[in-house]
Amino acid sequence: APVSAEAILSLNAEAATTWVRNFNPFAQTTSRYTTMDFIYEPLVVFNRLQGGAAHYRLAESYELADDLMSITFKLRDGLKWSDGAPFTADDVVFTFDYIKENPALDFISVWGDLTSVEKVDETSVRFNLNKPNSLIANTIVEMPIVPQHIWSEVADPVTFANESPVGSGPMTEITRFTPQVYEQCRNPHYWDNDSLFVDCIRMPQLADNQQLLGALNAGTVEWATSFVPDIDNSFVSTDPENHKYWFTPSSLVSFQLSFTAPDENNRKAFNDINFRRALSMLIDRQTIIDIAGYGYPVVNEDPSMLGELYKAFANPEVEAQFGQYGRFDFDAAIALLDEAGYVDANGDGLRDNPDGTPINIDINVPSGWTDWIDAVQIAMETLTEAGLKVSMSTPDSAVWGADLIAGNYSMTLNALASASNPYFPYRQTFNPEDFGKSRFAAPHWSDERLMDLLNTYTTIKDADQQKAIMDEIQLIVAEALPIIPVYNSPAFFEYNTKNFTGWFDADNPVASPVVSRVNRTRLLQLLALRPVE
Amino acid sequence: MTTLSDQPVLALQNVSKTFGSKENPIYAARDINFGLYPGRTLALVGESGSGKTTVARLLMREYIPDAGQLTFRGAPVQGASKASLRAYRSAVQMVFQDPFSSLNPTRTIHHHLSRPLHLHRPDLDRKGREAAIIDLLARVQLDPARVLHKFPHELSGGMRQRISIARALAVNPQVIVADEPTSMLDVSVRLGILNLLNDMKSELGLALLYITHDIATARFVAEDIMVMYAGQVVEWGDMDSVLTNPQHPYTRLLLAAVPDPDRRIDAAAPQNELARVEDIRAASARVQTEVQQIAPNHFIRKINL
Amino acid sequence: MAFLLRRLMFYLAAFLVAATINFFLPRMMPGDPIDIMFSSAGSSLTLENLNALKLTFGFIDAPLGQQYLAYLRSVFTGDLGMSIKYFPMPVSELLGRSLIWTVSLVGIATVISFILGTLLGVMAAWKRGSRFDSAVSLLAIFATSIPAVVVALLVLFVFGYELRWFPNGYAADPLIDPAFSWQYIQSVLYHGTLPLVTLVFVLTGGFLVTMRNNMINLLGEDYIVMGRAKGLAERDVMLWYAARNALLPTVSNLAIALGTVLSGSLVVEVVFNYPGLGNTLYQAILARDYPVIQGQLLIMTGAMLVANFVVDLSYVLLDPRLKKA
Amino acid sequence: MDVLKKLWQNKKVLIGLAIVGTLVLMAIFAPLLTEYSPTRRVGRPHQPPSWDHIMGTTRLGHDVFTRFLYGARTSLMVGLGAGILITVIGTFLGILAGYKGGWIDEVINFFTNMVLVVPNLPLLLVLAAFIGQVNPWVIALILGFTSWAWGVRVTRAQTLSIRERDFVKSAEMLGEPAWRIMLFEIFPNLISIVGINFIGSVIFAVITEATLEFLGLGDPNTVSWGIMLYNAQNASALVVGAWWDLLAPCFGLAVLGLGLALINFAIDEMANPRLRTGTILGRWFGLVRAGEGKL
Amino acid sequence: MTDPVLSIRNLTIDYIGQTSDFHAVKNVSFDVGRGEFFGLAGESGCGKSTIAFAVSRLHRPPALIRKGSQILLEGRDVLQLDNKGLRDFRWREVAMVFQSAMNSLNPVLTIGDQFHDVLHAHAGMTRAQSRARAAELLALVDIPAHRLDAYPHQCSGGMRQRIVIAICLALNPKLLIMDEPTTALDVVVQHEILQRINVLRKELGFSVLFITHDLGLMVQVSDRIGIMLEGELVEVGEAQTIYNAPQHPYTRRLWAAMPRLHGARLRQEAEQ
Ligand SMILES: Nc1ncnc2c1ncn2[C@@H]1O[C@H](COP(=O)(O)OP(=O)(O)OP(=O)(O)O)[C@@H](O)[C@H]1O
Ligand SMILES: Nc1ncnc2c1ncn2[C@@H]1O[C@H](COP(=O)(O)OP(=O)(O)OP(=O)(O)O)[C@@H](O)[C@H]1O
Ligand SMILES: [Mg+2]
Ligand SMILES: [Mg+2]
Ligand code: NI
Repeated sequence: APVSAEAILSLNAEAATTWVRNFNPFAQTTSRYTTMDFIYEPLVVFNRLQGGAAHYRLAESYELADDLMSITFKLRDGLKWSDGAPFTADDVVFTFDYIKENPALDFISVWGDLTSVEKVDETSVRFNLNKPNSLIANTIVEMPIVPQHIWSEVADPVTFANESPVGSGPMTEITRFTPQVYEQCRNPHYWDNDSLFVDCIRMPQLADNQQLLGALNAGTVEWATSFVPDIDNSFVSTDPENHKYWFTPSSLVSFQLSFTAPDENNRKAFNDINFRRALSMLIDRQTIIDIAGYGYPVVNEDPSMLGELYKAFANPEVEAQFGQYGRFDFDAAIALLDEAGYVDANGDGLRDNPDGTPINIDINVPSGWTDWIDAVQIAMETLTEAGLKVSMSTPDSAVWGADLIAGNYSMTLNALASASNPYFPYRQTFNPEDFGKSRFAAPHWSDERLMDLLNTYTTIKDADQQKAIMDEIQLIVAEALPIIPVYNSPAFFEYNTKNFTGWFDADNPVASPVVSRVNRTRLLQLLALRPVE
Repeated sequence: MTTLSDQPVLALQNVSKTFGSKENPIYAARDINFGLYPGRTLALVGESGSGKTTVARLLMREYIPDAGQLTFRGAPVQGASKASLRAYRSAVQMVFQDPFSSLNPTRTIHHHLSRPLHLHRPDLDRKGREAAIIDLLARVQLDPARVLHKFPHELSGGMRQRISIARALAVNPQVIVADEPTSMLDVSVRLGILNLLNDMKSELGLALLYITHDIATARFVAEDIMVMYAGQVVEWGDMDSVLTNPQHPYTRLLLAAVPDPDRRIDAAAPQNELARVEDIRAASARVQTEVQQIAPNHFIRKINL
Repeated sequence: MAFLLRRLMFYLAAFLVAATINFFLPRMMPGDPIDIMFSSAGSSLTLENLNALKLTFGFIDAPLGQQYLAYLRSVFTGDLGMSIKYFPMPVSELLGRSLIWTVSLVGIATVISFILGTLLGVMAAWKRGSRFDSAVSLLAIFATSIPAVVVALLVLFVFGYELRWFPNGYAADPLIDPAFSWQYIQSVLYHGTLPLVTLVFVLTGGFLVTMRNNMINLLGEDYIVMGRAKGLAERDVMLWYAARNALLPTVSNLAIALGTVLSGSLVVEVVFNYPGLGNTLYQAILARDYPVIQGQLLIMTGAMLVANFVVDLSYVLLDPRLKKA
Repeated sequence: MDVLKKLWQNKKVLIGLAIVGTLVLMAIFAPLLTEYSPTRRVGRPHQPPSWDHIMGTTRLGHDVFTRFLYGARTSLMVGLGAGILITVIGTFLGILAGYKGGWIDEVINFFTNMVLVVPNLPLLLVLAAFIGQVNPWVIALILGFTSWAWGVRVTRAQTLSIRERDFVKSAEMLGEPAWRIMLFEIFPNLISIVGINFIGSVIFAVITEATLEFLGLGDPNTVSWGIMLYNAQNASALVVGAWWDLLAPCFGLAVLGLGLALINFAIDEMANPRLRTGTILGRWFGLVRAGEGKL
Repeated sequence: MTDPVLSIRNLTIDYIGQTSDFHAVKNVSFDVGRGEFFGLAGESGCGKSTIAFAVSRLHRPPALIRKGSQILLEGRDVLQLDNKGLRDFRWREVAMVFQSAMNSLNPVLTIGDQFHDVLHAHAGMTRAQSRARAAELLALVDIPAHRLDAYPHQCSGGMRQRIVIAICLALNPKLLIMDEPTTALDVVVQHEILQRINVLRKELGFSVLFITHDLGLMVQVSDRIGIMLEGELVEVGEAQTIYNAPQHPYTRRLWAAMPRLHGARLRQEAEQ
């Protein structure tokens, strides 16, 4: 049991009804969410808040070849695994060869971009690419590096639970594990032990947001990423001194129309830019944010869909030319619909296609995603008022996902994860190769010019050239308005300053402190914490 | 037991019925023989569980005999078709013991009387049926206007039993089986029912099987009597002959035990049967095939005590 | 004993039917269960990755009959597969964890409410028509007619949120390691109070009304009048003559009541986030964790069957008339 | 007739009927009782009760009272629909099994006991989840087809005892066809059991529908008390202090349940006079207290 | 009668109803002498059981024994007893046999237990003592002692009724009330039991209040008879007197309606 003198930080990164001892870093959905970063440290951490700046961790540097066809990572000297064994380039090569042999482990499909991985010397590894890619480092560092001397013995890495992990990160020792709580403590061989002031992290099991809120208020969780209703009243007010939060804009939530909708009449309307623009102007984004989102999200009225999150990349032309289509303007929308011929053809009080065929929009939302359901219900109010026939269906999330992948829906609300560069969301959404494979490409809309630009973007090193390409991409998207941005949902971050200081916040925006498992910079936050004596 | 020259309407011939399992059989009826004659009443007496109701049910074809046969007007009634079953049903009717449970508490008297007419008198139209109902009620001495639309619980026990009889009569039966029809009634109304049955018998020429454990009432209504014990008829014949000259020990035992206001219970009379209850019972329960004739119309099963 | 043997046969048959339904249920539903199974992995896995995973898990399309046989075999060997959500935990272990909580929660709640309801019912019937009877039976009607959800939410609201007397989740303080220590037991009791109170509230009324009605029906029986005529103390007649006999139909109803108890406990567990079977089932349903759902239904049915059998056994013990048979 | 008169004299029935009647009227005349629509925002989120919104507003800004009224419609209709279905199936199978006996009885009885043994709610939960996005009617249907067992059991037991009564025998001996005996001779004697079964099933259906919806397995498009509970719970109504959001549907369910339970209790008393108390015992206690007599 | 064991005076019992009361027993007075076999006859529902219950004060609501009624047992008014007094009085002074043998024994207790609870409650006997006493009592009614371990359902109807009688005699009561004790039995057993009661009565000297609707039986066993009609006692007298020379028309009607085993099938008066 932990001694009281130790600095123990309680955090919650996942909701669960019981803890299962699984620290397999390749099992993304089933291993504990504190596996990445805390047990398996990344080579490099890219900081989205600082324009993608690199924080070198296990690697002390990396070098992209001039032809962008390979990248070489240089590891720090004297790195050790938590069992004391040396951490070398062999482990890196082993890991990548390992996931090539076991494709089920390659959860980021990194081998889609690689041709081979080779050891240059004891501390250097070169990754050879199959095409030029200036952003490949972002992908490669997402893959955890595992110790060869352990994993080469593992019979079935897919089902391996890795109950007592040997890792490279700061918190590798599992000192306690019960279905209700587990603790990870300091790695005795951690290379950066001097910067680490937290001795242990403790993860109490919490099943849902309500419980988590209780734990936050009770002080039994000090670092959390969870939706909290009416946070000023329900959390901050219970201890204004120490209870704090900082929400930063994150994934983009947008209304999406299927350009390949099964209903022919709907398809006609959806393929008409005027209809899409009118639809966009009918969405009362602020009300949705205020009511469905408790005011937490950041409105996204950017027709090029970048918004506040990628402010640094924004092209001012977009706002000037197409800005009005991203904003709620009921009258303008009505006018546009009327003008484009979307009027009531058969006297049922509902707008029809210009050719008189009926439009019948069914908005799909996964069942149980209540904030989205609320958002849709609010949107439906204005859409209905404008004379459109809309309804809502709430299929099971799996069915919903499958429908989105297949483009087999009429309208939906969809989310797109944030990234360090807008290149990623654009590519995820508009790459025709992903149609039928990924729900992020749900609209099934693409554009040749756009794809050309995206393809060249990663082959260019020059920043100005990149900016010019990004500017043009934005204009193309904003003009076509293939998706209707609504808001960027916040990355939730609640914390307690009673026992630890050094939290990142609006005044100290070093990096995103969100403790979710997809945020690599949570490692930086952990290292920045200092116990209050 | 063909004591009378003319043919019985309904007869059981060597009928047996056994219940229970192979290892543990209950002989409810054993080699029963008797016939029912128009205008005559046969009383079936015996203690509880002796098999009286089983006999009634055999007659009503609710039970199928394990052995022997049931004859109706001399012809065996067996595996009958639907039509002949219906004919049989309209010829043989039953009056039950408990006047409350034999009438459906949720239906009016009218229903109880019109259903049998519906089923067995297809010749009648609505009017005819109504007339027939009135007629039936008059027959059992009830005022149609007062009872027709009442529910059973609104009538007294005697009235209910009259309804039961009227219902049985509705189908124009030739045989009526009455299973303890008065045992649940008050003393003062019992007689009315018994008289009614007697009248029916003579007026309509019905054959009547009267089942009871009360020998005194049996004597009141029946010409013939059968005494049953453990599924066997142990003594049978002319009522007076049997009662005045009982030969079978069990019959004597039964007669000795019947409450008799003319005899004090402590007047420990020559009731030697009552002193040997267990012996008599055990002996009477044994199967006996041999029959002994006492008088022209008086028989017993032989018994060894 | 023949009675018990017959019941045993019934339970076996019932279990088989339940297991069969359980097998076909997901297969009758639209959609590929395998795809749905991995939907929780959905967004972060690529399609290739998913297919690779499926292969690794050995999801090959076998003929239905073959699948069914394999399923039956695994059911009877207690191998319920592995949870998708809590991979690689075997379903049996996952359920085993929650089973303890449900069994104790449901068990204690049933015992308490049974005793409480029965006693109150006995007393109400004995003093039929008195103020006590009116008050108690009215309360009972009230308690039985309110949905368990409503009771649970209200209890949680009042005692968990407003008064803050009791915790609003968990079966025990997570910081205390499970052990046979007073501290842990105390914590378990403390955490179990609200769910228990809710269940007891919901259940007691039913037992009370049944017992009261059974009792009243018995009070006219000759043997009870004889008990009173014997000059025994009222309480003895009430307990040993009336209640003892009125208990028999109540006990045979207990088996059916257990289904209600289990349903009630599901809701209560969800509301109070109690880590029992009901909550596990609920979470599994939300996550479409097929193996867990299937295993869960089977275990619940099995538990019901066992409980029923226990009830049958105790019935035989309570009713001397059955012993001979 | 007689039955109705007896019912009318029962205080419990009167209160129960008053409660249920009020709710039914409120549901029927919902559009007259409120100016709002149950699915449109009419105010700011989570406003406490006021003159404009006598039960406050929901997180989305819907009027709680309006949703309460329209929700009553759903609850009542599902309760009635499922109740009828459950009762019809249960009564039919119960009479059939009880009267026919033999293998029909064996089969029906086996499945009845079987269904009784499978815990109901978990099964419903799984069914609802598999079917997905179930609207109240589907819920009523599933309820109807999974919850008849209790009805069969009591009906069968009662039929078994009625079958032994002489009036059934006498109908048989008259040659009444079996269906007529079941329908016209036995069924009328089961009215109170059927009534209890029906009301009990309605209570069960109302509760279960609300529970399923509360657990998130309902269709969020519907306006019902269960969905209200679900939404309130999701909006953390308790945590943020919007008690009215949660209490309104709770109140509805509790009151409806109570009303129906009172009616059920009264039918029970009617069917079984021994259970009756009320005025008679009141008078009795009064006389004893007045020294008019003793036991 | 000089020294009655039981004297009932002006007994009035109502069943309280919703609006009006049902007068089940109307101002009934009679005595039962020491060692006497007193028969109370009358048709179903005339109030016989109601009187029997009142004597042991076994009524439950809504029955109400009206004020002014007196039930004197050896001069002591039973209606004035308090709870404790009542408990002591019951069974010690008045024991009771009920109508149905099937139902008057508690089905879940052994015969021995049912002896024991009486003997324990009133005489404070231990199990062993009560067992010995119970065996003695069973011997009186010709039942072997090993039956003490049996449950009621394991005994036949007649046996059960004899067991009940044995239990009744446990405390040597002064009065034994028998409310249609043999209705469910067949005549042979009935005869046997009544004869035994008669013998025991003579041996032990208790009085019997015997209730039945079987008039023949009544006359056969009783010393004196009371005839009831709709809550009223219409005629009381020596059994033979009432049988041979009934005064009240109702009594006469009753006799008239009774078929006979010997002689004329009905008495002459029968031909209405
Ligand atoms: N359906 C049945 N199944 C099994 N045993 C039966 C059945 N019917 C009657 N018996 C048994 O057969 C025997 C004769 O019964 P039955 O009813 O004919 O007697 P009973 O003379 O009519 O008696 P009671 O005077 O009590 O009506 C009894 O031992 C009874 O238990
Ligand atoms: N609990 C009661 N409530 C109302 N009326 C009752 C109650 N008990 C008995 N009665 C009525 O009181 C009258 C006398 O009943 P009691 O039981 O004393 O009759 P009885 O002479 O013993 O009849 P039986 O020969 O049928 O036993 C009956 O008319 C009966 O309907
Ligand atoms: Mg019989
Ligand atoms: Mg009586
Ligand atoms: Ni008799």
